[in-house]
Amino acid sequence: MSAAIGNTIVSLPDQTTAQIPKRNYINNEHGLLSWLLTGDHKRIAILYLISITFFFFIGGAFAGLIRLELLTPQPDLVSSDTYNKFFTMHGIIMIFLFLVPSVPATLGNFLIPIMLGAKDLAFPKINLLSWYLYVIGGTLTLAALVLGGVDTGWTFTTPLSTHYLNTHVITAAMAIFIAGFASIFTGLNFIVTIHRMRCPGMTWFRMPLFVWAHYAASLLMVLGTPVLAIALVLVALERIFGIGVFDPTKGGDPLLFQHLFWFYSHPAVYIMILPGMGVISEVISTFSRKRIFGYTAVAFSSVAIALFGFFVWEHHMFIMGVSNYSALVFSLLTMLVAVPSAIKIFNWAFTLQKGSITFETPMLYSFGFMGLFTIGGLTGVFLGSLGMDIHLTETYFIVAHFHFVMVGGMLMAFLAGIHFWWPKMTGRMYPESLSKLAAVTTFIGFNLTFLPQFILGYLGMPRRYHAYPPEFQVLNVLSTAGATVLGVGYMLPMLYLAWSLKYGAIAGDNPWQATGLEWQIQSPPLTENFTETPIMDHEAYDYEWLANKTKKEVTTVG
Amino acid sequence: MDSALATTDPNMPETEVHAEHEHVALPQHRHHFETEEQQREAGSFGMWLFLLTEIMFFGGMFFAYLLYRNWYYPAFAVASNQLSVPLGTINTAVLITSGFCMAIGVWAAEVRKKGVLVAMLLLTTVFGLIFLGVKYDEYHEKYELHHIPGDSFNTSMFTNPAGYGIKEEPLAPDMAQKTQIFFFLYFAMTGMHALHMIIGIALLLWLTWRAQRGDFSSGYVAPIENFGLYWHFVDIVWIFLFPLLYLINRHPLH
Amino acid sequence: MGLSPVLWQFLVKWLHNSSLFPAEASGISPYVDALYFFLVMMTIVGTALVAVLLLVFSIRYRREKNPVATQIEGSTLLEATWTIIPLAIFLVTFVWGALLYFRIYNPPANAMNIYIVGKQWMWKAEHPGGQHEINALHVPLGKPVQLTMISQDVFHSFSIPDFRIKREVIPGRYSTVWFEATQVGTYHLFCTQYCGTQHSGMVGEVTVLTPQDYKKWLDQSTSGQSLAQNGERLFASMGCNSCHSGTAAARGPSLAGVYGSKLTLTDGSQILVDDAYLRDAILNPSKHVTAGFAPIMPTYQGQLSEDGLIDLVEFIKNMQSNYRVQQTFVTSASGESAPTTPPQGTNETVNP
Amino acid sequence: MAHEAIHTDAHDPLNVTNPEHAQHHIVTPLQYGYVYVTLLLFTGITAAAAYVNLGWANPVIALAIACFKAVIVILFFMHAAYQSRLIKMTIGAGFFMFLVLVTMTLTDYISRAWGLW
Repeated sequence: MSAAIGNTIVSLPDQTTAQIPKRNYINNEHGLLSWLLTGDHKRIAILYLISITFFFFIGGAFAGLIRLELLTPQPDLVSSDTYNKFFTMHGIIMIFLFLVPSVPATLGNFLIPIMLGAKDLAFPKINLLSWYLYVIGGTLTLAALVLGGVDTGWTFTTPLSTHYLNTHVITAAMAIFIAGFASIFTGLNFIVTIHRMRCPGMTWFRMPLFVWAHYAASLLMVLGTPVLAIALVLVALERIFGIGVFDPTKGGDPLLFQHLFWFYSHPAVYIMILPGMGVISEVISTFSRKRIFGYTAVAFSSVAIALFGFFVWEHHMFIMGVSNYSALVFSLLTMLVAVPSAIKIFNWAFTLQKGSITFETPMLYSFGFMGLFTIGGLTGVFLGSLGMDIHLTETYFIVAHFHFVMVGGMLMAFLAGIHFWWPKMTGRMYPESLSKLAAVTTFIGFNLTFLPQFILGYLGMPRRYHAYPPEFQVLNVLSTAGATVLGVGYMLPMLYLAWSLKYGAIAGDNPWQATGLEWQIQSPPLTENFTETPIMDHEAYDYEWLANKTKKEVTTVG
Repeated sequence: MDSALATTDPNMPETEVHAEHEHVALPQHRHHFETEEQQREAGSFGMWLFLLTEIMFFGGMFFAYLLYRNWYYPAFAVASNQLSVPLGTINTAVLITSGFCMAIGVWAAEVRKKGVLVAMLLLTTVFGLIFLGVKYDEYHEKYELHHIPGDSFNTSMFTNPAGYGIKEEPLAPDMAQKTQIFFFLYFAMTGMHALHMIIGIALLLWLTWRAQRGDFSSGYVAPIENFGLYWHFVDIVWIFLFPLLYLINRHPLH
Repeated sequence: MGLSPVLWQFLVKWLHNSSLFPAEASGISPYVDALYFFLVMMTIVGTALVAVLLLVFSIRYRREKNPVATQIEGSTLLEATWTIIPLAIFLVTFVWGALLYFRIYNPPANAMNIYIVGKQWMWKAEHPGGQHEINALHVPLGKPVQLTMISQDVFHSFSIPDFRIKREVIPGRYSTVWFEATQVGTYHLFCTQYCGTQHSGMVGEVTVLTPQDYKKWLDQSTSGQSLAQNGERLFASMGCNSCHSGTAAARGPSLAGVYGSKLTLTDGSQILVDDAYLRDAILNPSKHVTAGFAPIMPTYQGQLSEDGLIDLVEFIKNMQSNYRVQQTFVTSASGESAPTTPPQGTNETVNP
Repeated sequence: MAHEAIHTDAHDPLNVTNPEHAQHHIVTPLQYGYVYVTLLLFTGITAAAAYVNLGWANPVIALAIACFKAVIVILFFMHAAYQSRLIKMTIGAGFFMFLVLVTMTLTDYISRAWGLW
């Protein structure tokens, strides 16, 4: 191990002698069935990783088609029916089948038990069930797609979805219902695990912030998702029986659906972003060799976001005819929920102060996250502000805003996390310069795609439009060009990560010299993670402890 | 690797007990828990969290009920009066009895009385089935009266109660239409409740089979306890549904 | 706004001419744009701050420069700073936004009213004088215009970006929005709430005319019958006049002058009679039984289109006396048309 | 191996569980019997009370009785009375979130009729 001061902390074992550990979770058992019936959280994480990547590329393909159609103002590539099906599928797949399970079901599943010093999640069988539910949900979504598509938009607005469309709404609603239970079970598993499976010495305030973030997100999954489930059940029943709890001509209130839908779907935004924030905490700390600035504030801000996240859903309905008085209440609460995010951003930034910073790929993605999430978060304030919301909502401004948060934020964090833990998950490194190139490409492509959309939004271009006035074309062309770059940025990791599985350098236990428990075990880990139950005798992100430990090893070895 | 197949539990994929965990006494102990106490607490905590999601699941419908009851109170009152209070009360008692049997069953498992446990599980099932039978009867009556929401829904009983021999104030036609919302909520809520009971009964039969095989006679009672929580939760939902749906306005106003 | 008016004008013009900014064509636009620029500044400053922090720390504390990190627990003072300052800014935004919201959604009392009906997939505008337009709206310059909007099927959303207004058009309930056009020209009208297949085809043009041109346009495009006149015919043909005849023996309450008054219902509650109330009273009469009357009115749900309802509402709104109701009743029996003006000495102003 | 350092040979298995874990409490059939009779009794009362005209108090009484019944089911049939604080907080959180759903949504429905100001 080279101790020379360079511009990297990556320390790989001597490649001539190093090898992947003989026994690990990947080769513990062989055969497809051993994967499909596994209870091992790490194998389930891999199953999830494969399936969400699959759906990400399907969702991404739809995004590409949408951008291609919008290259010209005329509705020339596809018919408007098809276009509507495109953005509906893009939304449903990206939200319910990619973003919601992305970090929690892959990285969270893989890492939470290890970070807590546990052998597995509390309910391995339910964990596996959760993946099967996800697969069933995904299959139903694909079925809805193959049978002819859905054109409700991912929001299922009533009475459009209940009485005015004859596409496969029920199939899609069932898919989301079932995928929702996958998410509930993941969240439930995490909460129980975090409460009950911590190793000796692992107090709440010694847990990595990644775990805190997942704890907060899990609370949202468990409490929010069932409300979406019942809203979708009512939509399905209303379609089947033709009755009208959401139909004004029969005495129902269409806004009731909006309330129930957004009661989940707003917190869902935090389900998507919180785990990403957890990833950023780990990465920033590791590559600046410093404990997170104000650990407690960052930990509690996760919980605060989760809590406040439940009180703001009506800001999706400000112009929909809700009471002005309650709009005031919800607008005020929306402003409050923005504060914990600001705390996080500045705490991360100050973590760098007096650090010893290196710029490996995960760190580049994290910097990207911080910049883009700041823009995404602050443009959210525009939409939380009542008067501004009137002009901006339902335009491309809101499209740009939530893509900054979801794609600029969550997807960047997801990629940061994948690159960060890839050596742990597979035991191998990816090509560093290529991955840096991908990170930069993604960042540039992202900004080119979505910055013009803010301007389009203020100009008034409505979302979900198949054709648009010709004066908006220049900005749309820029956006489509950006999407192409972005597409390349996402393809690259696919290729080199796959390549690295066979040809990547052997990573060793702790290539980043990180402090988490997961880095103290072999890569890839054993099936039961630890040979013996670890005892946590130091704070999270304690780099002095790590230095002492390394020194001790060096002296005992030679 | 030393591994012994744990014989009893089809519930878990992990059936290995590793050599380094020799302090593990019971075969049903999962390898990844340190102690049985931890396993038991995790199990019951998990079950409670699941019930939390169930509260929110029914919560959405309860809110819809609250809203429309306030908007269309006359329709709700009259429609509610078409439900049978005797049947509803009997059914409540039946369900409480079923819950009581379940509770005794949990006790029997805890004190390791296999015979009592099996008997109680069977009684719980029987009372659950009686409840569903009565519910079916009530549904059937509504079907015959065309009170199932949908195209065949008929409001004439509410606009012209005298013609049906019912002592009610006639509703204006627009308000009478709103009885459909009541019946929709009635069927959605009791239907969702019945669905939970059907799932519960399926689980009960499986647990009964395992109980008589002796799975729960050696101090391992977590499945029985956790199922008990589920079954009692279903009871609680009904405890609220009964007054809300059956007893909106049973007293003569005039 | 902090900027001098000249600079402001220059900025807005320049941005608009480079197709980066919508026209400021309504009275409310400058207010919306002011908040927008404030928020844009906030975003730029906030993002720049984060970017500068990242950049400066990355350069100063990179590994080559600073091989050993100094561990810092945190700083309550600093954390309090970046809790309180954003909070203060967000609260300012909240108050500012709330004030703007009520300005946009509270029409002034003197606003002229135009009805909008949204349906899959077109906008129908109905002027009180009976002028109908599809996917177009003509409005006069410099006069507050209130839109009373309703959807016949699903949610739509009525948006004129250059006026900075937008409001959801809801099935089953009137919603309103208002504006005052300040610039002659044609502007885009969009449906911004996804409403099915031809959502992107549900667009139109708003034409702002000078008051003189507007009057000319009104005269040219009249269909001969005002909304109230249509409503009157409907009132007679639906048989409304048989109960709401305004006579002492009538089974329904007199409707003359009822608009804008406070009604007492059978349950003792008081309610203000506005457009929304009138519409709902026609469709769900049993919810709104006036004190002293029996709940015998049938529902007209499914029998009247939204256009018909608008006609009726407009008729009742403008109904100052029961004279014409009674005349219609008489003349419709005799098959003649009612005289338009009451003869001298009749009870023209009986209502309170 | 690298990870040896954080392990110690002696570990106390009790240490890993919830420090406040309660001794498992067994409720006796007699207690269940009392609860059962109470539940039946209150079912009767709630049905009977519905036939007496008490005005606004009718739904309040019906709900109060339902809540009481639910509480004793939770406390005794579901053993919540003998559970750890965590479980009690979980139950509380469930009802709290339900109330959030109801009250926050009601802010819209109640004030909608107030109109513009």
